[in-house]
Amino acid sequence: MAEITPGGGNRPPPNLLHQATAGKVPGVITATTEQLFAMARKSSLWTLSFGLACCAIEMISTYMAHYDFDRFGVVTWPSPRQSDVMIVAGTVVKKMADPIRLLYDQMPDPKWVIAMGSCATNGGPYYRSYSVVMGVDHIVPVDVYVPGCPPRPEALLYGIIKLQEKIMQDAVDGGGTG
Amino acid sequence: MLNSLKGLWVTFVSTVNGLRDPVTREYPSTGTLWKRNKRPTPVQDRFMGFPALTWDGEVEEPFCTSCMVCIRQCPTQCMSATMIDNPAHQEGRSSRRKIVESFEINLNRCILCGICVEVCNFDAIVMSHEHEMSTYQRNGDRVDLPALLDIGKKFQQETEWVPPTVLAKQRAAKEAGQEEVAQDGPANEEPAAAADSADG
Amino acid sequence: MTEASSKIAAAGEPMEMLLNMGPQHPSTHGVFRMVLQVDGEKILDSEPHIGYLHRGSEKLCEGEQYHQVITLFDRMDYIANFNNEMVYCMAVEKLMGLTVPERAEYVRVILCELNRIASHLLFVATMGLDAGAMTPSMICFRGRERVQALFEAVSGARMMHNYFRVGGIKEDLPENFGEMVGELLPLLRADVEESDKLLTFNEIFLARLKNVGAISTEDALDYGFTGPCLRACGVDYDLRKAQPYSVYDRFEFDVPVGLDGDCWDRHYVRVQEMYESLKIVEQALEQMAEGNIASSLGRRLIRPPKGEVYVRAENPRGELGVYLVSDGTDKPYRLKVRPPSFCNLSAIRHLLRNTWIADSVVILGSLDIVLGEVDR
Amino acid sequence: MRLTVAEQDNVQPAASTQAEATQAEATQAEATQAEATQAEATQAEVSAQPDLSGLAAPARELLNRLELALANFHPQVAALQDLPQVTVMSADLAKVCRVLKDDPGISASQLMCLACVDYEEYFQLVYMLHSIDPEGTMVIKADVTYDQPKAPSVASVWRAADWYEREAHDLFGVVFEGHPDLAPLLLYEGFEGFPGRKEFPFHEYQEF
Amino acid sequence: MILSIPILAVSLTAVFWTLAGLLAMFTALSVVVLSLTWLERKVLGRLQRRLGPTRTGPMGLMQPIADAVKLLLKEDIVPSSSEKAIFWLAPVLVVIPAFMIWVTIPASHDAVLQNLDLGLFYITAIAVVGILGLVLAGWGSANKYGTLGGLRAAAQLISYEIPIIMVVIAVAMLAQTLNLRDIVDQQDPYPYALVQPLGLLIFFIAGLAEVGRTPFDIYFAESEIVGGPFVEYSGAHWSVFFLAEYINTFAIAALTVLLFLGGWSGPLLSGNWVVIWFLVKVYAVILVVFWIRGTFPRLRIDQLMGFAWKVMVPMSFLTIVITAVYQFYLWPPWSLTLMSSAGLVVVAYVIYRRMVGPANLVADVRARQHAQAQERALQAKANDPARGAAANAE
Repeated sequence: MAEITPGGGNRPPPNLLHQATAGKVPGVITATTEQLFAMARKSSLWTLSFGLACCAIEMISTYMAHYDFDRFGVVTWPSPRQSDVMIVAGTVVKKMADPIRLLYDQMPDPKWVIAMGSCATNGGPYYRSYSVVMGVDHIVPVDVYVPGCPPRPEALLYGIIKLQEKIMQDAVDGGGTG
Repeated sequence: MLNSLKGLWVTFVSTVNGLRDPVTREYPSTGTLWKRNKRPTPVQDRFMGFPALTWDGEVEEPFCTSCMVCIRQCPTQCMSATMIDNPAHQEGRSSRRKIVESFEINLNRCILCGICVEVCNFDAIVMSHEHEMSTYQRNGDRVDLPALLDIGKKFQQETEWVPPTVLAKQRAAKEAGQEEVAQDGPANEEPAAAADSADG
Repeated sequence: MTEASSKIAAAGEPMEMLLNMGPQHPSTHGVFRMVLQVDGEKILDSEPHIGYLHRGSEKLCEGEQYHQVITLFDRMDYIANFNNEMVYCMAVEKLMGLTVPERAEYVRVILCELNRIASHLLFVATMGLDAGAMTPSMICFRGRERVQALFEAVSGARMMHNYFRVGGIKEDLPENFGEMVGELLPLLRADVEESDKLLTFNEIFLARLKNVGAISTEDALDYGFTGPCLRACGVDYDLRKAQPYSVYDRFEFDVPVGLDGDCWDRHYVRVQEMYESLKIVEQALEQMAEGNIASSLGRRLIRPPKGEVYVRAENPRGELGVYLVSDGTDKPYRLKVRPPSFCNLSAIRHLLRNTWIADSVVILGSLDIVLGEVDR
Repeated sequence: MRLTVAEQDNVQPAASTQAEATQAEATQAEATQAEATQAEATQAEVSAQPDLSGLAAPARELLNRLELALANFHPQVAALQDLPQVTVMSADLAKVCRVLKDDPGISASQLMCLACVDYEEYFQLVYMLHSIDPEGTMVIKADVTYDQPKAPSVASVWRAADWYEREAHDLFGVVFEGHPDLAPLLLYEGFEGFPGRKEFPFHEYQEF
Repeated sequence: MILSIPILAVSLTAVFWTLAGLLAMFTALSVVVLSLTWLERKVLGRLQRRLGPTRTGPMGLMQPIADAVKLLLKEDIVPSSSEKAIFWLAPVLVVIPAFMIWVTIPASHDAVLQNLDLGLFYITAIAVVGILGLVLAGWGSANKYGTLGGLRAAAQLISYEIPIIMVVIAVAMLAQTLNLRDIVDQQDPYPYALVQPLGLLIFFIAGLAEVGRTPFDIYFAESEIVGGPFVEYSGAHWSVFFLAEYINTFAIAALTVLLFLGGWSGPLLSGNWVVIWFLVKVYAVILVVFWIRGTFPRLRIDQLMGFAWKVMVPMSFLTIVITAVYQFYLWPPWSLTLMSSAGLVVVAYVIYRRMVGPANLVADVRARQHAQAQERALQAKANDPARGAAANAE
């Protein structure tokens, strides 16, 4: 098996932060209005202050001085009516499923969902539990999955950057909103 | 009243400090436009990022023999692997009789506990420093063998990784007061006794 | 509307209103829900609902091997991970009759006390946020971030460490641990002092918290209060002093107590505890023996003898008890956790009676609940 | 220093160091201790001679007081590692707890923990009580049948029991008679089965 | 007075200029609001040793624009259970008075849309209308948090309206006019802040309450009633509230400057350039507002109301009384300063008593702590040899 050549295969894109900013933002002059709107949207992602479990602590850490989510224009609002992004940070329990769906429905379009941590992605360490929903995408559509248990604040910031990329890409593709 | 004024003073001092020296690490990159620091938030040496497989540079093959210990011990059952006979062993280049054919880890499931590394008898798996792996798909971080080896190689290069068994040998040698440090291939001997002690 | 809340409605008079707080509410510290029966701004009665984070950890523990259970314990009280791991390891060790190497005990104590500080810092942060001040939270998280960086250097993870093992710890401390902690402690003390100065004696903060949510000692005992919440009522009881486990009998520290058992006392006791924990860490660093590295059972499968054990220890939120039944196999037969904030929270209905809506937030905050532990 | 664990099943039996240090009576040979631990482990079956070697002097004294106070309820005394343990009939639970709380020599002011254990043929309710003034922790156990799991509620003795009993009712289906409101606490309404019981299966999840 | 002229009599040019002026005012205020949101996030960031927005434009300067664009493009949800008409009307009722106040606030001697002789009267009259909007918003959205927030807003704003009006009357008595331009002119040698410090304090505190700034942000307390009257509003509707809130903050700061800090008077500049002085002063006041926001927790509603009726209202009466005495006997100005300062001391003392009253127990706790610590230290000393021996043995 000496032939195993690195490269190829089902691999994640090699982690590249600068991708986030470089080359993806259209020049202001040539941008369509849709892209301009997308630029405004991605710079002002207000999140629903909504923590479920362990990941919520790392999410709060991300808001605080060391990582400062505010730099990305991300601020938190208590009411779903004023928020654009729902960061599902933690284990989604069956009892909590209905409230999450309700919150999602209450958010105005365009809206996005980030599943933070392995519990919200697919049940994580609680995959054998009788009361845990195996991933929040059974309840609401998810745009970005941030792996980790819990993800470091940097990982969440990277997730936000990925979401920003996605918003821009959707605008370029002429796709709808969130 | 007095304490409120004291509080105002505290925040004022904090502001002055904040102007001089904010604690924020600017995540994607810091520094000025012409001098960017790519990794503004370095992780600690022991940081446990996502698991990755290591590459034996001497024999040019993975360390992993697919013995399934880590797979059985994983609390989230996020790995799978298959094993084949090692052609290099028949040629006499390698001491590993069996070797990994395919290996898959669902990093979205991984809880970064490090148990797999702990139970591995072949130095084959490490917790790399990789942690930024957001995807757009559920289970989009299901990575297979080449990718795992890639991450592992990167980790090995970055940290100048030495297999833990070699480290243990070195330490033992140091404690025994020997001058020479064992540098040979790490996994040449099969720690068979330990291998079956770990599974239930 | 659940059955319980409709019951309140049936009993209530037309002037009264039911206010649903949670499970998503900025100040319910996770997914706690309470249905308040209010008359204007006054709370007449309340109906707490938990279980929005019930993940079945106790049941899952029965399906995991002994060393895998540690990962679940990390995630129960997810703010005081080291303390949780420690109680579980102590339980299994006691069942197996193991003694832990002295150095490992010191390592455990240092990490647990630092974790206690981190946990209390989070408490002060949320207390500030509940009362409406946002800057203390930033200061506290600054300190917390420092502690977490140290944890990462030691265990490789910021929160879910999986570092303590039955019989010891996973691996020895990094070589420069002493210097790292030496650097950390003054900075941490400065952060604690800064938040203390900004918040604790602020007049508005005092007015919001003093004489709010007071509970008498008898009631507190009746509800099973432990930890800082009990000490705020004036009961001088700390397991680290009363039944010293690990190496806690070798340190000098005070047990801060309050007077009235109100929200401010709960806050104050915790702030003082942070200073005491700093003292303990300093002493432990001095006393820690070199050489003899902290060992564990290694990769061996843990298979304790048949038996039962109940072990408890002083966690940041109170007494964490673990009742462990072993049937001699490699998996626990039954593992029951006595979560401190579960008991503390059960008094919420009593505490909320005849308070203001704004008080409900600070009262809940002052109990310092962690839903992961309440619901398990 | 690696601990030398000779044989996985024959780990050195429990004899907590603390107890060893303080206990004057700890003069028994190790072999007898091991045997005693074996007996203690099979606690559920009433052992003829309870092994009290794990108890320190204060705990033993507390056990004596317990035995005295509960003389009317046919207590079976034993030791749970270093804690005194009393087994009573489940029908007497409420009365027993009331006695323990009011007895000035014991004054169990706090209900620390209520654990329910499913031994497949019967449930065991385990009450951890704690008193602060004469300091001590004690364990009260009572068995309830599997078919009709019923026990008197102690919520009127300690209010802390309220949620514990609701939890046990949720997860094990034990009915606590006299409890004000046994509504589901942790589970949602309409959950079928009792997930704490051994017969309740683990959720099957197939990722691969 | 433009409002009193019959429409038909107005010439086209006058209409044009009025419209142009209104447009200029609207634009200027919008820019001001954008700058304020940016400033607030930056200032709070620096206060907390972080950076605030940095990634949207240089120094995050484009951040407010991005926010505004995004908010305008958001879906505008009208909850099905709400009273539709009221739900739509409420933001309008809040924002129009906020703009109307600015018709008569001068930024310099000439930079004023319409200098009314009854300017102060007009402002106090208009400002009350906004309260109605908040109550309607809370009630119309059919949300219990909203209702609570609306009622809290009504109680709070009406209570604090009284001290504000009282202080305004005191200032008018000093200046003998209600015309803001004349009031600024009257402050030529020394601003009224020196003459009437008590008035300044009351006006500033009540002003903070009037615009719902920390520590008086009770009617949209995020940690209690999740945004109060605005809880159901989204998108453009919500941004209208946001706009009104910041315009009001700016107005209170401007009034503080005009009434007490000498308006646009300042050295070095002359002509219309004095607007710069005005802006500098206003932004300075706003910085203080942000500073307070970054420092203090929030009061409770009963404490807030008690503070209004038991401290602020009596003290504002006192302000009027001492001003009247001063005016009647024509004492020298420093006498008023003296009296006012005395009043200031009284306020400070009352605040101290009211707020610290419960805190007096704190001293007991501390004493007890101290005693315990000492006792422990003594005990520890007594036990020390034994402890040392034990440690050695191990």
